[in-house]
Amino acid sequence: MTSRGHLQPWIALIGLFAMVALPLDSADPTLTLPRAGVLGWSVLVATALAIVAAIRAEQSGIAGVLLAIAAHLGAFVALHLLPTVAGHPGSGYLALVLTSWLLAWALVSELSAVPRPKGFDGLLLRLLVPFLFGLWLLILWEIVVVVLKVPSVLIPPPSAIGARIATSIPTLAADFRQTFLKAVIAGYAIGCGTGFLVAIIVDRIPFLQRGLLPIGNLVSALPIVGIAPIMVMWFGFDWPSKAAVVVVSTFFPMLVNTVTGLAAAQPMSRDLMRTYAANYWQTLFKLRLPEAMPFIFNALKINSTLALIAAIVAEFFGTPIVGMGFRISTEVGRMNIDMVWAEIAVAALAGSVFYGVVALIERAATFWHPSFRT
Amino acid sequence: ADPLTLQLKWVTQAQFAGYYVAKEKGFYEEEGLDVTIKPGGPDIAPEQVIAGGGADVITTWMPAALASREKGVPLVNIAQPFKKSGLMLTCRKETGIASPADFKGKTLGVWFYGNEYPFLAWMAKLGLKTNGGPDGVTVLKQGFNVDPLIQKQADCISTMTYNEFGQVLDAGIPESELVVFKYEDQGVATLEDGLYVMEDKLKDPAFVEKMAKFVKASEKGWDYARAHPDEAAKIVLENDETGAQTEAHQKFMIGEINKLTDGTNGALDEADYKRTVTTLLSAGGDSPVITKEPTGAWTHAVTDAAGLK
Amino acid sequence: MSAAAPTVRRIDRKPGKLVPVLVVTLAILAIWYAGAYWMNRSLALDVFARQKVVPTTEQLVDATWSMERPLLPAPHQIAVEVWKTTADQKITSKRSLVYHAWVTLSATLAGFVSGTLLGILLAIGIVHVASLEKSLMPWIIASQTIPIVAIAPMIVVVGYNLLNGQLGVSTDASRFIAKAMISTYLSFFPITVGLVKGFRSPEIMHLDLMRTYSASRAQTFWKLRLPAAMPYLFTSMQVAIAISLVGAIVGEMPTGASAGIGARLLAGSYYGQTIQIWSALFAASLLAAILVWMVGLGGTAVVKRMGMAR
Amino acid sequence: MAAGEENPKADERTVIDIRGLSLTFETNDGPVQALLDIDLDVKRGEFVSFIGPSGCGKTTLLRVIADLERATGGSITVNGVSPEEARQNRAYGYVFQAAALYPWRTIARNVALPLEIMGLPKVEREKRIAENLALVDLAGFEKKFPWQLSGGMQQRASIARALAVEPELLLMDEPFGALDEIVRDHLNEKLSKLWAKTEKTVVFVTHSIPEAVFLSTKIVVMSPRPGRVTDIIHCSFPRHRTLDMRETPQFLEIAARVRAGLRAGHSYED
Amino acid sequence: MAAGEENPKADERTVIDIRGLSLTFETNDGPVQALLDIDLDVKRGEFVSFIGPSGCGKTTLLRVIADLERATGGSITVNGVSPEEARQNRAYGYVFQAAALYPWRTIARNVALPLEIMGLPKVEREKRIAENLALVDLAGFEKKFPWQLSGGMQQRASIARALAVEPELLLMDEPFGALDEIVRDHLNEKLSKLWAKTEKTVVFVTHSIPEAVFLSTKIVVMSPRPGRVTDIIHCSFPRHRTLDMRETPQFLEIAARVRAGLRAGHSYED
Ligand SMILES: Nc1ncnc2c1ncn2[C@@H]1O[C@H](COP(=O)(O)OP(=O)(O)OP(=O)(O)O)[C@@H](O)[C@H]1O
Ligand SMILES: Nc1ncnc2c1ncn2[C@@H]1O[C@H](COP(=O)(O)OP(=O)(O)OP(=O)(O)O)[C@@H](O)[C@H]1O
Ligand SMILES: Cc1ncc(C[n+]2csc(CCO)c2C)c(N)n1
Ligand SMILES: [Mg+2]
Ligand SMILES: [Mg+2]
Repeated sequence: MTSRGHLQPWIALIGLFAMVALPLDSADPTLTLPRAGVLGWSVLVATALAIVAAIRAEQSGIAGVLLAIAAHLGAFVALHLLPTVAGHPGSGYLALVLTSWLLAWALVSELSAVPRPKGFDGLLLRLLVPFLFGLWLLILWEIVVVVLKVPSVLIPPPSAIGARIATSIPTLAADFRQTFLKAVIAGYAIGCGTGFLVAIIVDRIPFLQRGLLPIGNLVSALPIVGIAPIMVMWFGFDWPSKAAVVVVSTFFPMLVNTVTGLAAAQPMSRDLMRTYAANYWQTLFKLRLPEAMPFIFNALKINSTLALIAAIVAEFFGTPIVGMGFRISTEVGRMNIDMVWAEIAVAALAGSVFYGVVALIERAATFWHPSFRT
Repeated sequence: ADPLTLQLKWVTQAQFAGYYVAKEKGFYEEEGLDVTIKPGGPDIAPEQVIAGGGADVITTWMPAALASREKGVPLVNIAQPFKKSGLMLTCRKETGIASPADFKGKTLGVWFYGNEYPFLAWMAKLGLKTNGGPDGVTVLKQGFNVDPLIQKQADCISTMTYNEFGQVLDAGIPESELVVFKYEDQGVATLEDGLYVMEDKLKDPAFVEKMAKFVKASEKGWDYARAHPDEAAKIVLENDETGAQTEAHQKFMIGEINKLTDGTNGALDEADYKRTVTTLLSAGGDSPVITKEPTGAWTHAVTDAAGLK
Repeated sequence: MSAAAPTVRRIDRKPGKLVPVLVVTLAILAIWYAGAYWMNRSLALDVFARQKVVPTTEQLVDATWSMERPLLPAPHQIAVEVWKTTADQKITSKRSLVYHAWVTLSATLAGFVSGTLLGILLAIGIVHVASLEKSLMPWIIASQTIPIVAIAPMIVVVGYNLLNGQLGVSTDASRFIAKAMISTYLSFFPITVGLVKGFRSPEIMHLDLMRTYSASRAQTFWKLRLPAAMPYLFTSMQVAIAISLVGAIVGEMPTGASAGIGARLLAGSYYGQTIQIWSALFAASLLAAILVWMVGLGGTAVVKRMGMAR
Repeated sequence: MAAGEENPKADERTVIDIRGLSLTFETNDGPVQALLDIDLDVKRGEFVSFIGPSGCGKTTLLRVIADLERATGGSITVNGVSPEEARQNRAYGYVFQAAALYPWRTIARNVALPLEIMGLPKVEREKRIAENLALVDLAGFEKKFPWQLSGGMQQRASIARALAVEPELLLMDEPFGALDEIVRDHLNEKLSKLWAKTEKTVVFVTHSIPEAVFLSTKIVVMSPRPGRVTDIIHCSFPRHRTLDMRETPQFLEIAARVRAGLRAGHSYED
Repeated sequence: MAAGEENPKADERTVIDIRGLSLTFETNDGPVQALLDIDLDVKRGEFVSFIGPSGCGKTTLLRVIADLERATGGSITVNGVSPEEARQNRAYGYVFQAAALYPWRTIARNVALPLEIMGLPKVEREKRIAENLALVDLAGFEKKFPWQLSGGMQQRASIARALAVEPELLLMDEPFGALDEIVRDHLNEKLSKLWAKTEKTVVFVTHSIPEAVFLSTKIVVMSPRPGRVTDIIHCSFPRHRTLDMRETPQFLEIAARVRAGLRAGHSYED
């Protein structure tokens, strides 16, 4: 931990005073944290310790541990009190939430500044930061939705979504299989594959480069919404029509990126190949494709999320009665918004893992690129 | 004038002619109302819009309204301009379907998005499973149009008398090659296009008053549409922002719509309501539309105040 | 043999694009007509069967190329429809494709501009703030896996209704903003991903040079990272503007089918007007191609000005 | 921490003070010990050359001084503070072994780069650009892009860029590697004059023995695997030097000593 | 057209034949006359060095021979055919002024690159990689990536890459620029031996006068703006040369002549 002048602990100190003095419940001004029993007191003590540790900015993991304890104890108490204060939170409650959040934020900054150890610990640390970020997103979401009494048909609290996920595993699994394992994977492979091949063909045959690329651009931005019904018309209701939509929407990013990437080789590297009288394919495989890799992975990454969206959107236009898009569209109509969010959560998780896998492969395949060497 | 927003269930078409006519003909204005009509679409759940405060009153189908009510959006039916249901299942004759008994093993297109409840009730009544097994039916979520029937991807599809059925005919398939099953005839009809508002607002007499004016003027619009169908179709056409509607189709539609709005002055018939509830409760399945008999889901207060009895 | 004669080196005049484009277009048209025949054949045969005629080949071909609801319309049918909805209409008319294209275009551009700005800001943040990269990036990625159409109604309810219902913004403006928001949401992502890569692409030695000057982060950014990221930026922008258009079109659905190419597409689809769908699709693609091409042109100009093109 | 505490010898003229410095690179292929136990101090106004076989760690040592690489052991101060602080104080100018010009900037604007960063006014910038490009004989090439220049011209441009900063401490990594003898002699003389006139401190990496002897007040001979300092040779020529000095016996003697040290660092059996 | 028609002097031992060759670069800043009216022929087994001030066109001329640049006037043949055909016949190996190693390949695989392209079997490839890396003293660095090597080591890797091809004609653009004297002498000797043994033809760009004299059978002195050949000096030393030869009067005499020619190309008034 460096001695950068953090502002957060000082603000948290103000928060601490507010937590001590102000009421938790505007309907019951007598309820303050110090009067909320052992839990209330432990939050105050933990917060105070964490603030002291953070301000003194000591060289240690102790500050981090204290921050973690205080922030999450605070969150726990806030959630614990949530049913009591729903609809009429007091200023002390807000202070509790905001202070805990601030401490969590300080914790995330601390963790990000830690030099990453090697191996498994490093991986854990890498995952811990986004995990904390996401956890706090959910905590704040839960509190805001419940405290403001937002109707659950608009935005359900994460707890309701979690409960829904727990009770709907078989449905979610079936939908995942239909949409992700069939449509997305097939469409992604074919779309990226053809985009790549066409880029090579276009590169190989300058006539096509001049003739096809402008027209290719025409086809490029066909909106998913427009092609989905046509694909259903052509390929039927089941997943092939969804895969076709995925193909169309992943094709263009791959084409553009590959064409750009193939042009990225340094003049001197090209000259070297010329001196070997390397033929087109040798230059392609040994120089231009490696040099194009960062661009190609760029497309693969963008496409990994695009494919999922495309498949889900395509399912709005006629499907068998299974699939993530099907479920989302019908459950909106049934006002089961928690189920909609459950599907969204699955989609987000699947998409992030997909992206993460592509990113890992990228790191392994383009380790030499300056962006990974630093 | 007093502003008021109406959220429709579907795109601008003759299905909503009464409201557009009332607006164009100045019926709302006469009542001191400044009505904004928001067209809907497949992705708009009017129930969600009204819950978010985006509309004062919505049109929707009763099954969807009752489902929302259970989910915590307390919608109340204040008027029911549509007496009859226009929903039906249309099959190609060559598939060999002559009666509901022949559905077994066939592929049926159904609209979801809250419109599938009457269908599920019907299948439950017929004792057919809807999960694709050999002694049930295969259900497809049908898109916006009638292509699955024309392209033979489905044996039967859902159609509205006033809209999709006309499109099937337009596509060149004559009535003689079709078999139709009206939900109305199968005893599983549910109430369609009613007007719904949020329950808490009805506590305010001024709001009831305003709604009464709105319903009264709308009924006047529907009456006018029945009397002057061609003019009503033209009015709808003028209000269509997409510019995609054709006059011929809207004329056909208003003709059929008029058959459905005939026979009511806009006040909900309690018997129809009961039948709808019974049908929905019988639908069953693993995700029932409603699990218990709703209470307070409708009121006559508004129609009474509007003098529609 | 010798390389004699010309006195000036390499006047690389790029060969024109016209001829290849024409040839490729003709080839595509030919394939298209054949495809239209092949795909619509069974539908057309049904029609003849209904009329109890046995068609000649010529009649059959003719029928497949002039169906009202074909599986695949023939190119001339689309052309006629496009002509009818552009040249034959006042451009302010609701029946004019130009009018609808304009409605969509304005939202696309707004979304693209704000998406690009957002994307750039995020990329800058991610490259410069370690805690942002580590905590934000995974969630940016997750955000893109949320199916837009699923959140679109929420944007409508929370956004559009808030603007229109509670804040009293006019209906048209609310619709416009809601669409632009979806465009922004979709288009910032390729920009962020591409730019993060671009900002990190300078040679290590070039970064070291900046270190020796003890250049501030801002200086390193403006004088090194940004110029080095230019090729990445423009490639990403080409993808982003195409996606922006998709976003605007998607956004035209849940705001209540109104004006715009998306609404045209949907309306065409509700009423089974295949040809209308195709002409709207054609308009969308044309629009997209022009936009992508213009961004590309801008990119080339900038890169040339910077002296990076050789 | 102040330099003085750790190294009592350091006086106010000490610019660079290195004690027991080591550096190990981690590679896919196991660790590489690039520098081992280096001791060195450089006083204000000195001209110090590093010479040694290819791969012995000259560049790495220079980079440690410039805070481009962090040592894994030992201590180092620059101007009495850590290399990081020194860098932040813009204490030095650096010439890389490769030219490292930005391809999107013309030659003049490449030279302008550090001046822009230091916030010099435009007039002053242009004066310095013209001056320094003339110094390296690149007047007339202001508007060319780096790839339109020959290898040697690029290297000269990068020298001009470092000189334009007019730093107190100049770190130069084989600045004249790609230049022919004549230009090299010419620039050697110019650099020597500049140094004599301005009392700058220069740390210089070179492969050329005569160049090292001609320019330096102190020659550091290094040997590889691991990189160590094997000899430090003082040259007590007058501050103002001329090329003909290279024929003197004293010069040849020092050159011979350097050559011997250098040869010892190679494993050739000849 | 056959080379013989145009140039009656060319016999079957002529490898490179250049007549009245010129080259003008178009730049944003007006045309640059890089080469003007060059005449040169190189016979089989010759060792030809280009020497001249920075920017005089040495690299450009070498690139024209390698068909990396196209002349805008005059004629040139390589092995009796156009440079393009010669290149396609894989007539030569080329060492660039900068190392030009591919960052995604290890050192060994960088050397393997041309061998893969020529379709050599794996065993043969590995033999040549080991041999040539040893030749340039890089044994043990096979698995390192280019950015993990010092500047001089990178340059040696790129020399190994060119030698591994075992071409009849070697085009080398300042291959030893980043190397210290000892390594340089060492490699000079090795190259000279290799050349003496294999009867290869070498065209060599250098900045070092002793190097040029030691290695060459013919030294081409060039001068800049526009790039011209000002002198061609023949060195009639025996084919097998040793480093001590550099002390002979004959050697010093030739070196002096080259230095004079070189100085004439510079505009320094000293
Ligand atoms: N980034 C790096 N990763 C791993 N090893 C490195 C790295 N940089 C340098 N080395 C190794 O450190 C050693 C010293 O390298 P350095 O560049 O300092 O040599 P040098 O003396 O400058 O040589 P030259 O005269 O050839 O430029 C070499 O063995 C080299 O392989
Ligand atoms: N691509 C190019 N565009 C424009 N001008 C160029 C280009 N390449 C080289 N030149 C110019 O041609 C001239 C000769 O360059 P060349 O690289 O052949 O010099 P050189 O003799 O190899 O010099 P050095 O010893 O410094 O490497 C220079 O004036 C240079 O500016
Ligand atoms: C996705 C989708 N859902 C439902 C219908 C059926 N439909 C026809 S008219 C109408 C409005 C009812 O008031 C409805 C819902 C459709 N065509 N597409
Ligand atoms: Mg070095
Ligand atoms: Mg050169």
